[in-house]
Amino acid sequence: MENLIWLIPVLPLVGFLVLGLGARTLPKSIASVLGCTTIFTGFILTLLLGSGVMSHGSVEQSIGTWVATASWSVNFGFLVDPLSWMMMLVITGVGALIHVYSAGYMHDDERHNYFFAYLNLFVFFMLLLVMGNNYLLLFSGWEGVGLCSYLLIGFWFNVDEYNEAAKKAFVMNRIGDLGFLLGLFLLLNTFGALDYKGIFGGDLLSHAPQGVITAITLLFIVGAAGKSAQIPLYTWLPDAMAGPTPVSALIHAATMVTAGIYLVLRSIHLFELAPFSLEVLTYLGLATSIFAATIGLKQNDIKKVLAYSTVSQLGLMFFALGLGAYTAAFFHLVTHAFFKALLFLSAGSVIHGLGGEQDIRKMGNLRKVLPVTFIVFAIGTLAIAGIPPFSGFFSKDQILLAAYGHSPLLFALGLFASLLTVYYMFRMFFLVFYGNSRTDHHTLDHAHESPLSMTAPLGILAALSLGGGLLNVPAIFGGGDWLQHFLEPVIGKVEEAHISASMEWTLMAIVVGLVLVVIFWAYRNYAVQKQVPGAEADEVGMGRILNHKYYVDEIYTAVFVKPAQQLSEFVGDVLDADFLDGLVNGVGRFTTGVGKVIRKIQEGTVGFYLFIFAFGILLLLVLELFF
Amino acid sequence: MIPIIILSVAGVLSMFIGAFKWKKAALPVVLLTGLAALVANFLPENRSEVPQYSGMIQFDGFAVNFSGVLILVTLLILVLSRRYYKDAAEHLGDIYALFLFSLVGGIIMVASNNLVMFFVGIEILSIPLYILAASERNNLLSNEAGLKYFLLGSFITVFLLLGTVLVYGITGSFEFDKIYAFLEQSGGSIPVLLRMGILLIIITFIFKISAAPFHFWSPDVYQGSPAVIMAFMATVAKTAAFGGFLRFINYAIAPVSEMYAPIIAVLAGLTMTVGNLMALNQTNLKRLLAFSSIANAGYVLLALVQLGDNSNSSVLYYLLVYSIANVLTIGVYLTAKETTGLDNIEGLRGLYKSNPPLAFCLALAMLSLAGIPPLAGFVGKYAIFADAMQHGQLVLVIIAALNSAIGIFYYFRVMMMAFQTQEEFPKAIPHVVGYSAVLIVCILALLGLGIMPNLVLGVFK
Amino acid sequence: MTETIRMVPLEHYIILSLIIFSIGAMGVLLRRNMIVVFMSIELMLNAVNLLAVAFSSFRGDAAGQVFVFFVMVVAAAEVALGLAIMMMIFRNIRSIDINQLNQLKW
Amino acid sequence: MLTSILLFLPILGGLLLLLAKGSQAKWISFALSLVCGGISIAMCAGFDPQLGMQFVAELPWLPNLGISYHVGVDGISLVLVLLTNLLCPVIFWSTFKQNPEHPGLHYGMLLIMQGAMTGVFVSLDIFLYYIFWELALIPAYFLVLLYGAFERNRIAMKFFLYTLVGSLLMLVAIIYLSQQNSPASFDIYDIYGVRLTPNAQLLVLLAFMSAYAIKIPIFPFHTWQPDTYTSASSGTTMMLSGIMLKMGLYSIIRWVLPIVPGAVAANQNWMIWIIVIGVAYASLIAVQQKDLKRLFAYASIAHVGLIAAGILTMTESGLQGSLLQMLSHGINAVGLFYVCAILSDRKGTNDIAALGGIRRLAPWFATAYFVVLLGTVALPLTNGFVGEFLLLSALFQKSWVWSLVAGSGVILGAVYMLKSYQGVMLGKENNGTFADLDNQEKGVFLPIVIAIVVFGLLPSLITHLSGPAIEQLLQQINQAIQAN
Amino acid sequence: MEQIIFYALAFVAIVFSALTVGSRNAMYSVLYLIVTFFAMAGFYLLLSAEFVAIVHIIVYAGAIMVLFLFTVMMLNLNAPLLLPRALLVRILAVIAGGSFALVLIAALGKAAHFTPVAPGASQAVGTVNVLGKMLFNEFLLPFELTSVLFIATMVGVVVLTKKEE
Repeated sequence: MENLIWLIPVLPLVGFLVLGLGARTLPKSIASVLGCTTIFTGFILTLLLGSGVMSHGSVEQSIGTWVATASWSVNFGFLVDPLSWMMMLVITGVGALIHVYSAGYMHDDERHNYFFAYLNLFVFFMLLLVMGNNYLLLFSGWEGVGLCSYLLIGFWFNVDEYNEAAKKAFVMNRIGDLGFLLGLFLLLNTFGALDYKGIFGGDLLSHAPQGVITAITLLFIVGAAGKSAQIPLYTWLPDAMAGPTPVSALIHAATMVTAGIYLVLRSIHLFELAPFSLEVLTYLGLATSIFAATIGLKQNDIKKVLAYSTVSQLGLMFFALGLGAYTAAFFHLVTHAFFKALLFLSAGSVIHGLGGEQDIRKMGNLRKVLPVTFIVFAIGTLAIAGIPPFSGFFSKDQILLAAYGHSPLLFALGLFASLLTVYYMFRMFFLVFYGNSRTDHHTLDHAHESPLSMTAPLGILAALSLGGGLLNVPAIFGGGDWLQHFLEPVIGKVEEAHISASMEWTLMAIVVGLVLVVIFWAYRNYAVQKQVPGAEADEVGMGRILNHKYYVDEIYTAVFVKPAQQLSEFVGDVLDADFLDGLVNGVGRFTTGVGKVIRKIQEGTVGFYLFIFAFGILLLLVLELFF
Repeated sequence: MIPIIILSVAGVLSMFIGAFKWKKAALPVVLLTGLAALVANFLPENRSEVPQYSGMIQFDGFAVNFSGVLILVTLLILVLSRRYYKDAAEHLGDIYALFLFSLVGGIIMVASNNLVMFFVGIEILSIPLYILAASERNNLLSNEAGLKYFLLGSFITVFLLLGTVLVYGITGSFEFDKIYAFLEQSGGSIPVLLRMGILLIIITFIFKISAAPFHFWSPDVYQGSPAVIMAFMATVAKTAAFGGFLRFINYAIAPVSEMYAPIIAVLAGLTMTVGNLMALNQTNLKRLLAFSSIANAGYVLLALVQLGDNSNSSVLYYLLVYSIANVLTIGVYLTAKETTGLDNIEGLRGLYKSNPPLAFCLALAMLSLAGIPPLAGFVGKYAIFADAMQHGQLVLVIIAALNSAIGIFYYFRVMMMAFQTQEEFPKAIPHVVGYSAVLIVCILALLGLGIMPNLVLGVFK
Repeated sequence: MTETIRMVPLEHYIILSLIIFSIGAMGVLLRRNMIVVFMSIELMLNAVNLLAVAFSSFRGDAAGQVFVFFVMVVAAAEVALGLAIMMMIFRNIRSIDINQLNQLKW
Repeated sequence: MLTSILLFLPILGGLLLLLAKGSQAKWISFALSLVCGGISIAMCAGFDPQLGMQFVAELPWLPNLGISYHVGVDGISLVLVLLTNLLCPVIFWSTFKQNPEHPGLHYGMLLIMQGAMTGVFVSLDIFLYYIFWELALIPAYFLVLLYGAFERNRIAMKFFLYTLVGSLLMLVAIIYLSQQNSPASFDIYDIYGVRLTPNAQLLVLLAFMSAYAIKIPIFPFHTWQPDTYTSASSGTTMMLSGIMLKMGLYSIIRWVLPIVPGAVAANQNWMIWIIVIGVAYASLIAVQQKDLKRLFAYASIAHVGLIAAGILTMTESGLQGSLLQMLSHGINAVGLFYVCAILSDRKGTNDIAALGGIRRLAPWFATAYFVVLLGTVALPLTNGFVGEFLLLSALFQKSWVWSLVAGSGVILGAVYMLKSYQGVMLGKENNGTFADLDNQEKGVFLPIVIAIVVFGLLPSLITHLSGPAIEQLLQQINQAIQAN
Repeated sequence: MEQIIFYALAFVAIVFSALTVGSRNAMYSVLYLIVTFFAMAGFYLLLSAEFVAIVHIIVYAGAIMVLFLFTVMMLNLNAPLLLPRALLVRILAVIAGGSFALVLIAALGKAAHFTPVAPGASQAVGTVNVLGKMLFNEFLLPFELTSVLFIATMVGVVVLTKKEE
């Protein structure tokens, strides 16, 4: 089995090639089956790898050299350790489900086959990202998923707005990538290697100066902020909702955006040597979490709400990472993958059912029309809210506990962020499924529950959202912290702040209590009082600011984009064309100009020439005589 | 000496043929005798490493090689002249005779070993040229050219004579050897009058090679003269003048190089710059070539600043290549002029479309003049630059290099005209015997000498 | 004989011929009449001849005087040619002003 | 022997073609270039990276001047020989459709250019090298002059003159170098043996770099380039950007670094500063270009600037990366300009604003364009990545700021490339129809796309050829610096 | 005695050459020039170059000046035909000529030691005998070649001035 590791990423690649090249000839049914099969096979293979991982700690396979220079080299090598194995499971597992779901969701799209091709390609890159045994492969996957994200956001490319969103995503990612890349260079310079074994294997780390390590990790954070949509590079993610909903689920919720978390976890030994970077992570994550959550309060697009929630949850994960609660962060990553995928997909189901409607103000009271969706959506929302025994409860709880271990203030802020999340999630939930139906009749008549290919994955994901918490049941519930032990070979044993069991119970109670209060509050507002958010123009004060997302996009445009454009125009038109080229042309023109002037000396009358000759001779004579 | 005799006789013969109105025979006779002279020139009997005729003349390697170039180029031009004169000229025999006489003058210049001989040579070279320049009697431009050339030429001749007499007066001899010996003896301190004499002689050469500031005659004269005669002036006369100059420096005044070197260096830089700058905006092809010839004179002067082992061969090579490129250009120009009637470079417009080979000829000539490898013009420039560099003339070489860049501008402008493919060039170019042969010879020479420059560069070894 | 020659120092001959030479040069520059210009050139040639003969006599070397013959030959040839050119031009433009012909320029 | 065939086959063939008429010219030239491609592959197969110079031919040419016919390849030049001779058939093939006027002239010139460029890469005598250097320029000039789209007289002249000014200064330096040996010698090993004073080194460096900076072109000497690339026909532009500018980059490696390593080391600071600023500068300009070809032209300036900067770091990864990137840039440039060619064939314009929505109509074309684009923005696993990574890391080794500034060019690269793609291929269909690639066009793109992927996955194909040569070169440089 | 003759002749020569170039009328110029030539012949005699003196009279006064006179008369060139040159030009011309004299003479003055003359040189170099021998021995070749010069000139004059048929 260990020799077939390479098959796991290569299968989707093959899938991509076949689907891509045959996009116009393959029937849709075959294409979707093929697309799902490659991923599902990958999932099976990953599962089969499990025993190896459990018994050996990690399995590795190299299939050849990629880059070799005199001082360092990098292989096409795959490393499956607990961390990447879990990631692979999520990617192939959730990925397979979403593929299946897509078969239904995209069934009527004329470019259905391309969609599957791109999804397969994405999975390939994502697997490359997590499976590579070196940073260069990680970076390759990193860039590759960015590319797929670009392709899929702009999947419907005849809409210019979508194209802009796609471009924005790619470019913002690239900004982060540059930071990452610089970090890699520094890493390479410091350690002379890019493969994990080379860097972490020896005792190189202990010799490296702390300043350098801090610099490396900070640069990595820049990269992670780009990919995982953290402040200040988060603005692309909400826009990325332009893509088809399965894409949002797979890429912009479950997998790609968590690559930043993966990167930090992968480099955790570096981060541990750089407390400042960890601190940065903490506050960055926290800030993002709160910031995004507040925006989420006032969004009316079903996918946008989910997008901000994703940003917020990712912030929470970084928060956890910064606090040293690595397992909690990763745990949350996994559970988040489940319930956020679920949420997106069920949102997709809603959209699908309503023929493309995304505005929650135009929904309402859909629980009868879309019963299955309603249930799974409810599960997802409860999971994200952190109601026991849903998976979100366990993971979020561990994060908050870790925060408390650091300082009560952090705990409070973290709690605040998650309460905001609870509020806007339930706001959305109630607006969609409760209250009065605000859908126009025409749409409502055609509204329908989604086909089985879509609901089945929803069901499975719902089950996972429900039971995902079992992965790491904490001791106080009689669990064994399985995930934590499983990950220990990778992230090491972390000294967690010691909190007494009673304290733990208390905190848990507070959290759950407050969550319930907030849910009730939302229920009162939107299910009972049947409030409906008004038109955007009517918003005032804070509401207006939140609705406009703090005007961040506008600020970016004014501060970065516009000046850059103007600079570009200035440089291109004035500096380049007028000045530099003018200089070159000027030399030419000057020379010909001189030629034009001095040719007049050739005046035409022989008398004048005689004069010149006479004076020329005189001059030479004088020079010869007296000098 | 033999070629001088053959050519003089041939000249007289040609006159008689002309006088008997037997025009058709003139050119073949002239060409055959010219060929004979060329062969004779390289016969061992013609060579002599010691001065002959009481030290008047010396057909050593230098003289033979330069004479060879002179005769060869003259022959090429004579063949071309058939395209120009076809049937028109009433004095065809006389004109050919004048060509030959002038050539004789040139050979005397490059072979002379005595200032008197030298003076006679210069005059034999120049006087036929004055006549040839003015030979289109009814063409005012030709009149003007003749007048200017004559007036300025004789004005300068007077200075040559003054210089000669001053040199004679101080050294007591006209012979190069004795002058050389005198200068060597006197060491650093040369009498002022002698210096002035030498300077005046140098000035004459500066005039004859049309270098600044005594270049003013050449654009006007070249433009006004009939095209083949212009070609002759730009090539044979110039080569002869340079040959004479080189000989004078080599054999007579080499010991006082520190005296003349700075002057030549400054004038070289000045000449190439002036020539190139003034050529930039020219549209008349002959005038443009005149300025180009001024600029080229500047480059060659570079080699004269400090003579080294390779200087003679570099100069010879350069002049040969330059002459051939000029002949080629004029050859193409003759056709263009005949077809379009235009004197300026516009007359070449669209040549490529109707007559690709001619356009390529022009292109090769221009590329060679511009000094683009692998054509011979490049090797010529290289040889001279390398030579100058070896003698530490770095600044001058850089000036020359930048000047070559300016040169490219106008050479390419001419070439560009031929390759304006959207234009149609008028058709119908009647075939003239020998014309294509000359062009082919020129092309082969430009390519061949570019790839195997040692054919010429090695002759002084 | 030598004494006769030496009565006047060579310097004086030189100065004299240089003065005449300069006058000739001045004439070339001063006059627009072609024929006078030619004459000025003849004058300059004569100055050179005088110099040559003076050198020759003072040196007691005949070569200088032989050289004078060659100068005369050339002078004669040039005059003949010059006058021919002048005739030709006069026929064409009815003028012998040297600056009249100035079509060739720039 | 193989080297000489590779040199003279295309040059002689080209000369003959110049005089030929009729349309067989293109087939003849294509066949000849294919043969050359085959030969270059054969050379590659017979090449042992450990052995240094191979396929050497040496004949006395002008012994009295110290000039000989001396050619051969080492790992570094072999890469460029491969690039030239494998790309040329593709380029020739790509122009078939345009049916240029005077095919004999067109293809003859292309062939001569191919031979001359190969000559630049294989010459081991600096005089010979200079001759090929200039020889390559003449056909380029004629191609721009005869087949340019607009203002061709002016543009061709500027192109030629500007590049030549630099070359002439280089010629002066070459003469100077040759005369440091007594008797003068132009042989590479004698030139390498020359020891110069620091001042002389600096002057020689400046003279050489003036030629190369203009040829490559490096900011601020680039202003001839956008016009020339935009006006020239696509085949010409491909030759110019795909191969010709590599002459300059290669020459820095072959002639500048080993001859004046001390001066490079002393002056690399400001030189690299200028270059990396130029990278950002060109990228910035590219962002707002409205003409696709012009945009690619500026992109090219940015890309080659990075290569030049990498070379000047004189580090192993810089040199290795530069070679990889030269190769990739050649491949990608051909692809990009072929995109332009197809667009102007079909739509008669390269104006981005006038195009759009082509992707739906022509998926194959869109795919090919996109793959080339990916290579250009250096996406990992495409050919552009490894080279760019190595180059940036080489810059980083010297100063992180350079890496950052040059890296900002990478970001802008994504911006302008995607912008161009979006403008041309995406969005609303502007008008009418757009035929997808036919087989001939696919035949052009196929090798390009394959190369993009293959070299992305297996850069070692190149690095194992050039690695030992680069190491040896660096050793030589370091010894020279220490000796000073 | 010789000195007096020299200075008198020098005076004549200078004055008449100045008149030659200064006269407005070409006819007068020719006549003044003839006078100058005779003065020149006087110098030759003073320098014991009798043969040169005779040839000089024959060639210059006899042939060349007749040619000039003939041309002047034939073309009937009179004063009004000729425009005087601008004042500036005239001043410049005078300056140029004057500077020539000054510079050349200054050069003479600068010559610290002036010993071109071989003492005790042979006598009577100006005789026909000596000159003839030299001309037909040492200078035979240039002498012969001047024939080419003359033929060329002759042809030239014919080419340029012969009336067209």
